Amino acid sequence: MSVPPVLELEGLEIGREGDGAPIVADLTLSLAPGESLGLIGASGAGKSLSALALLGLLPPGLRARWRRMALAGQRYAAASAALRPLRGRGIGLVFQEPLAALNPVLPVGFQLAEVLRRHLGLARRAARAEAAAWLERVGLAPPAAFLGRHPHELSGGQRQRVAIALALAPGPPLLIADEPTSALDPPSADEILRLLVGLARERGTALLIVSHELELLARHCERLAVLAEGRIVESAAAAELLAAPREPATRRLVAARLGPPPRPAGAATAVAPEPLLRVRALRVERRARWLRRGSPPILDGLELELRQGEALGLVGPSGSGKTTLARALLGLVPVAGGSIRFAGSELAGLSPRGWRPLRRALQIVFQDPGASLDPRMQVGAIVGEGLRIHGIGRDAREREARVRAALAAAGLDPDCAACYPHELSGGQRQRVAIARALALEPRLLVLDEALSALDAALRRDLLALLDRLRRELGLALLFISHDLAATAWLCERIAVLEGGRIVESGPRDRLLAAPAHPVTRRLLAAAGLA
Amino acid sequence: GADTPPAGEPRVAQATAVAAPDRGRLVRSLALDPESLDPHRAESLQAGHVLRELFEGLVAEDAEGRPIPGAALAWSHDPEWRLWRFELRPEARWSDGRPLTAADWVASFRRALDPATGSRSARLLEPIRHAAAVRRGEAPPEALGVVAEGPLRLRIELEHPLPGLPALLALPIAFPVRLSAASAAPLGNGPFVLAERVPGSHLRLIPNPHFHAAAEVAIGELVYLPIEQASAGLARYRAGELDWLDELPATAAAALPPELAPELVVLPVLGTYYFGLNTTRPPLADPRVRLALALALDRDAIASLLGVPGRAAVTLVPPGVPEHRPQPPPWTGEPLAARQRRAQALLAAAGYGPGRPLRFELRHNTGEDHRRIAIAAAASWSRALPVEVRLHHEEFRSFLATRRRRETEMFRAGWVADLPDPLDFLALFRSGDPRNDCGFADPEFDALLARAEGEADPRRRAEWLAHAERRLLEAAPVIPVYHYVSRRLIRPWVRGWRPNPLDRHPSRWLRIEGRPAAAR
Amino acid sequence: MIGFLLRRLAAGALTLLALLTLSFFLIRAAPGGPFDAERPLEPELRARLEAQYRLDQPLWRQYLAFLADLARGELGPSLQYREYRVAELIREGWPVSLRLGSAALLLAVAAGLGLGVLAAWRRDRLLDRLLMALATLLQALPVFVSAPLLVLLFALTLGWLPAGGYGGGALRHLVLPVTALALPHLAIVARLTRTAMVETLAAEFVRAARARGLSETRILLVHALRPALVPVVAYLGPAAAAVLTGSVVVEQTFGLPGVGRYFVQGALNRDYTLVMGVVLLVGALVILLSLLADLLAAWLDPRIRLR
Amino acid sequence: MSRAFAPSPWQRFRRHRAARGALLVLAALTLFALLAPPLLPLDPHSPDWERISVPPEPAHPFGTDAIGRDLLARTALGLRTTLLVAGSAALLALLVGLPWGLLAGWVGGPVGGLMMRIVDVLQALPFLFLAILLMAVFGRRTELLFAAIGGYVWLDLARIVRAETLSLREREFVLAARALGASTGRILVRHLLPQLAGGALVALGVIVPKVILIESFLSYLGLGIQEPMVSLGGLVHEGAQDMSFAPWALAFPAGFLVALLLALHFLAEGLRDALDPRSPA
Ligand SMILES: Nc1ncnc2c1ncn2[C@@H]1O[C@H](COP(=O)(O)OP(=O)(O)OP(=O)(O)O)[C@@H](O)[C@H]1O
Ligand SMILES: Nc1ncnc2c1ncn2[C@@H]1O[C@H](COP(=O)(O)OP(=O)(O)OP(=O)(O)O)[C@@H](O)[C@H]1O
Ligand SMILES: [Mg+2]
Ligand SMILES: [Mg+2]
Repeated sequence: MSVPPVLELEGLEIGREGDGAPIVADLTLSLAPGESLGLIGASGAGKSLSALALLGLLPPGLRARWRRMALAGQRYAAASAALRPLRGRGIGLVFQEPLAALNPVLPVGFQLAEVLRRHLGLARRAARAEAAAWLERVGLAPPAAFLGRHPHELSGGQRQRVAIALALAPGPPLLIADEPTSALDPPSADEILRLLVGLARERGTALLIVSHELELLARHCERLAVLAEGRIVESAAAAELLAAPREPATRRLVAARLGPPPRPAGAATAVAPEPLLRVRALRVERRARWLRRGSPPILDGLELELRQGEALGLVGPSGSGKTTLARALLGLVPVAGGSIRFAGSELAGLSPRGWRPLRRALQIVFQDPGASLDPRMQVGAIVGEGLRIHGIGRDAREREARVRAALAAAGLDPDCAACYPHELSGGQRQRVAIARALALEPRLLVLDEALSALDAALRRDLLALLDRLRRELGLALLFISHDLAATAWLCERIAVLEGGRIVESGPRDRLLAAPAHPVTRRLLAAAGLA
Repeated sequence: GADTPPAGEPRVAQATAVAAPDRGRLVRSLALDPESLDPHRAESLQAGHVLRELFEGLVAEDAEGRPIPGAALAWSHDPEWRLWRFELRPEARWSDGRPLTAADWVASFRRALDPATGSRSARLLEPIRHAAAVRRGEAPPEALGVVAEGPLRLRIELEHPLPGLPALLALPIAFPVRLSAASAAPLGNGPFVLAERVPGSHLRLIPNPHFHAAAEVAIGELVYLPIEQASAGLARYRAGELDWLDELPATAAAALPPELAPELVVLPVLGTYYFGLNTTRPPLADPRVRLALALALDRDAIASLLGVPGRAAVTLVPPGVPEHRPQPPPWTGEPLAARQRRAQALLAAAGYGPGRPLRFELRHNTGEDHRRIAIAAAASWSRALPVEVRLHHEEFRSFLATRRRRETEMFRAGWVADLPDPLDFLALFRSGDPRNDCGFADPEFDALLARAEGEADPRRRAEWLAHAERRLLEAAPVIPVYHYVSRRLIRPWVRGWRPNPLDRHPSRWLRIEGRPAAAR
Repeated sequence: MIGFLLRRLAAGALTLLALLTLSFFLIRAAPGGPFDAERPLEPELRARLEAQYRLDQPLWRQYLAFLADLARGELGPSLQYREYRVAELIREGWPVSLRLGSAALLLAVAAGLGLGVLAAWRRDRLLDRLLMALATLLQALPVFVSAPLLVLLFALTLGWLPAGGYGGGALRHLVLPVTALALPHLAIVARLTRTAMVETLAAEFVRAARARGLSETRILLVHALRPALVPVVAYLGPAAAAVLTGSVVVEQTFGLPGVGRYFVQGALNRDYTLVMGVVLLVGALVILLSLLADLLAAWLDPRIRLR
Repeated sequence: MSRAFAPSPWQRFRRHRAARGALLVLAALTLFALLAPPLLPLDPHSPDWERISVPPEPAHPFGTDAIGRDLLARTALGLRTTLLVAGSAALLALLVGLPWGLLAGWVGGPVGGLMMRIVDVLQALPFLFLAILLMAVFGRRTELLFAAIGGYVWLDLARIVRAETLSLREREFVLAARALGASTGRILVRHLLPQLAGGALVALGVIVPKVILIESFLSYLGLGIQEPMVSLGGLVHEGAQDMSFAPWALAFPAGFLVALLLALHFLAEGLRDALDPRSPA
């Protein structure tokens, strides 16, 4: 190689201050200009921490060392101050959880323009125009509608796009994207990755993409590397690695790709005739801020039915209103019109008191698991809270046992009950949220992108678990996901949401075989299912 | 017979003042922002200071406080001291230049006594015939014994003989008042006129060109700064922003920086600080107990605590009242220890001893000096006697209410004379007087006061009053503590002031001489 | 939004009425009256005087009359300053207090925020400890100690500034009183800011802002400070009302003709009308400023919903 | 994933150096307040005519005041009162202001609005009249005075807490708690309170000095506590009058006051840090 590599990293080690085995032991990595490397690894392997370590931004309590790190030939010491000049300009980082990574009180246009002014020296006006252009580039159109919005006024996918734009905008030689498409629908994910790779080629940027979507990575990255036991255990051309994984860790991830659905549709337990959940003409409006009014409703005239023991897959492009629907079902956003009947009660307009007895039966896993966990509570308390609220379990001992069981079921070490959320990886936090919902043994579980941060193996296990619960206990599932393969695997019925209403719904097989609506077709095509 | 008023030396002093031509600015402090500049309504001492600059009565006071002709050129009275005639100055003018006539005077007196005016100090005018009735609205104002005998002559008839009428007529309540449409404060006739008044900030006065002795006024601009916080006053004096600082607290005077020590002026004041004892309510209803407390009080300690060692008080009427012979009680000379032994005996006779201590409350209004005095007094009693004193301080209005309703056993009080007259003090204890918060009621004492009031002979009058005071101190509804002094800082270049018993120093007599340029 | 404003203003008017009502009866319940003095008035004279000021009527009649006057924008004559009407006193005094107060507020907020940010940035280091100790010291010093100390130092010892007087509002005359007025609030703002900043500086989004390579100053002053301002603003709302209406101690120490002393004098002299006047002033300010604080908080943190 | 668990709040508190120091100072101050007058042969009440305003000397380590009373004994006595005032006012503020602000912020709407309008009214009420009235009606009942002060200072806390609650109540994890079925009480106590506690503690660090200042301002106006009781605020006021020639009469009480407030400040900081699992140990 004649050109020096963009990034040379040798022997990165990350450990907790003071004690214990290192989390990342000896990570060595090299990236050439224009190269895109997909980094995969089990959840909790240390991918995110490694990325943060390169910028000297490890959370307090953690320390990083390396034998050598050079960016574009320039060596850097593993000290926060030394790495400061790298940030933004040298290495762009897309954080794993965009909600936590965006400043909640500043409009996204402002945050983008700020980065542009800082790193490209643009004037105020120019920065704003450029910010708009970037929003458009990452698929937020028209930009004028988004520039002034705050992160909490965006959907999960929209936030993720903003986070990507923020990292891309300064044009760093190295871009690290930590699960940049976990909240994006397949066509958007494809588009974003194409954008990234395209920019990388054009500018000679090196790309390091962390993801659990092996197919997606394989399609866009030349090379894949596997992080396990704190180091890169295997690295090879993408197609080669997927076709012939050598290391057991790789094999575990690759083999975990989903097979065909477990059984033909309709062969499930007897589905109750009366729907457990019936949504009619549901309408949810945007919160009016200041003088702005009259923007279109988020959900309008939405209809939905779900029976006990049934799994309904809800898919749709980013920003179509899936999360809003989930929240409306749980009474967490005000419903402007329509009715939601659940197990014989009307939920729309129900008082908090009226809600309380229903809560146990109706649970949700939020799209941004990190933000949905109380930062001051230990994991055990978080998972056990529902048990205490609803008086499940005779005593503290039994509840603790249930908490441990739920954690284990969600694929977590039960000992992490003593951890605080900030000490966990993104995937681990997501599992905590799942465990919290499962511990209550609800009748209807709403999963909003609940498996997006999990590695393939975990995802498979949890899908199997959900399917088992559905069949054995009659759990009804509203499965909101961009992962069409998983949706198809789990759900007999799939509904497609677009622009606040269901544009198409029907049995899985029919939908997959003969999608009627163009949105459905686009989704399927991008997921390689059409 | 006719009585020529004393022609004061100040006139001579005045001549030199005119010669020295620094008609500069004089800045004086006021310990209180004057509540009113209407002589009939104002009550505070401080308002009085300003009013004396703005107005002049029929009689004025010279720098030593002696009556001299004011708006009246001369006066005469009948042998009974009951019928007085005042010859007005033909050149007397209001500050807008209009002549000031006998009719104006009549109107002013009537206004002062008009119940609608609601004047508190108008009580002082009650020696005038029918004044009391007019004041209560029981007689028409026209009944008042003040009559114009032509434009320049005024007749004043009195209810009873009063040789001291001229001093009375020098008080603000006897100032002429003419309301003007232009300003809320009435028009005056004094040496100065008000140029500017900003509540809480300052009063600016300039010489009145229509004043009859305008040529003698040596101050070009007179500024009064209301400064209610003593420490702030001292700071501003030290910073050179004041030429004259009134009412310096004892503690501040004690700690004066050495360069200011020569500028400190301490003068006796006709006033007494005392404890009032509630005679209507046990345990102090017992005269033995009251006397015991009066005996055992260590006044010298308190006086030296306040930095006025010579002013410990055993009498109510302060020394220095003309014609009055102080009436110290018989035990005055005894050493404190002996007095305290007698007090113990008295208390024992009243049934108090170590097993049954005398318990009472001493209330005072807020104030650092009051607090210190109360603590010291309580300590001096409880050390020597089987006494437990509960101290209680209150903000002024609440304190007054408590005192008036006689809800406490002992309270702090003080009186500064309006007139250099023992009666001014003694009348406070007349039964039925609204100011008699002790509830003291002694027909004999009342009779002595009535006698004195009817007495035309000044010497005899003084004797009746002395007698009354002796009787009062024996019954001890009052325990005098110390006689007031005034403490002030005066720049060396402020000249013309003289010590005087009522401690009044109007700027008319002041002049500025030899002020260094830097201090201008 | 407009609905919110209208609702809040209406609620504010009712609040003001409640405040005035409560104050009206409260101040009349205190012992002693405006016409009490060492020399008492004879009962008949006193009655006449009270009748002049309508104080002889039953309380509820007085109250109704007060409301009727108020509706006409009339606050009545001061009972203490006989030649002045309450409105005049306030009209003359408040501009002074406002001028001093706004300068003090500006100083307190600017310096307080600055020091608070600095301390949070250097959290647990020496500078932080020193700044917080200083803030505590400033908070512990009553104004009646700090103001004379300022005079002692800057007017008497150094002779740089006058010891008192308003001087028509000249800067020289304002420096010391403004400082004295600002110091305690400055200290409080600094402490509140520091705490809130420590909290936001630990947030993930600050780490993300750092990862984007923003300058430390920008992160401190924009990203971390803005959400941290919410509690500070909540405190400042009513505190500003207090600062803008002056302080007795400062006014007395420096001889300033503001309205601050009317609170104390009015109360001590039982100047009922004057007290109602200043209560009206402060009440209106407190209500308006707490509305402003709410609006500001919602602007600072858009997640806050105005309801 | 087995590893040493995160330290508990208590452990974190114990590791906080400044907080440990503060606790020590506070304990020392309390001991001094409680033990100095009974153990030392110094009388806080009776004046010594011979030794008025003397600077510190062996017989009077802190000097004497303007009436000749021992300042060490009086400082200890004043400290006792002030600890009581500060403690009770802080407690009252915490017990009333915190729940009030929390509830007003959480409920919002007309009820929350009404609660805040009540705060507005109380904040604008002529406090002096309240003090005058209480003093007049209850006289020497000092506790009532403290209660009045405490009843005034919780307002700030309520405002600060409410503002933070308004922001917190929209957070995702609060939604999550609601989705779990947590009652309002539980959300307030288990989720919002821990978030607010740190800020509230520090706000208390603002309130306690305010209490002491109000108390000493009342002394300045003569509405303060009655002899023979003293408070540090009152002593500071007394000392301030003679500060140019008897600086010790101001310096010692003020010094103790500052020490007390500093200790409280660092204690609050320590508790705040201990309550935040993300704070560096
Ligand atoms: N602040 C922290 N303190 C202590 N341990 C931490 C901290 N943050 C993360 N960890 C631990 O470090 C390990 C690696 O975390 P990291 O976030 O890098 O995982 P990841 O590979 O990104 O996983 P995921 O795919 O789930 O996001 C995890 O086991 C996690 O528990
Ligand atoms: N508070 C808000 N104010 C204004 N618009 C909002 C608000 N919350 C959500 N929206 C908008 O409503 C639409 C639906 O959002 P929602 O979060 O339901 O999308 P989603 O289907 O879950 O998308 P994703 O797949 O990206 O998570 C989006 O266009 C979003 O921008
Ligand atoms: Mg991760
Ligand atoms: Mg979503």
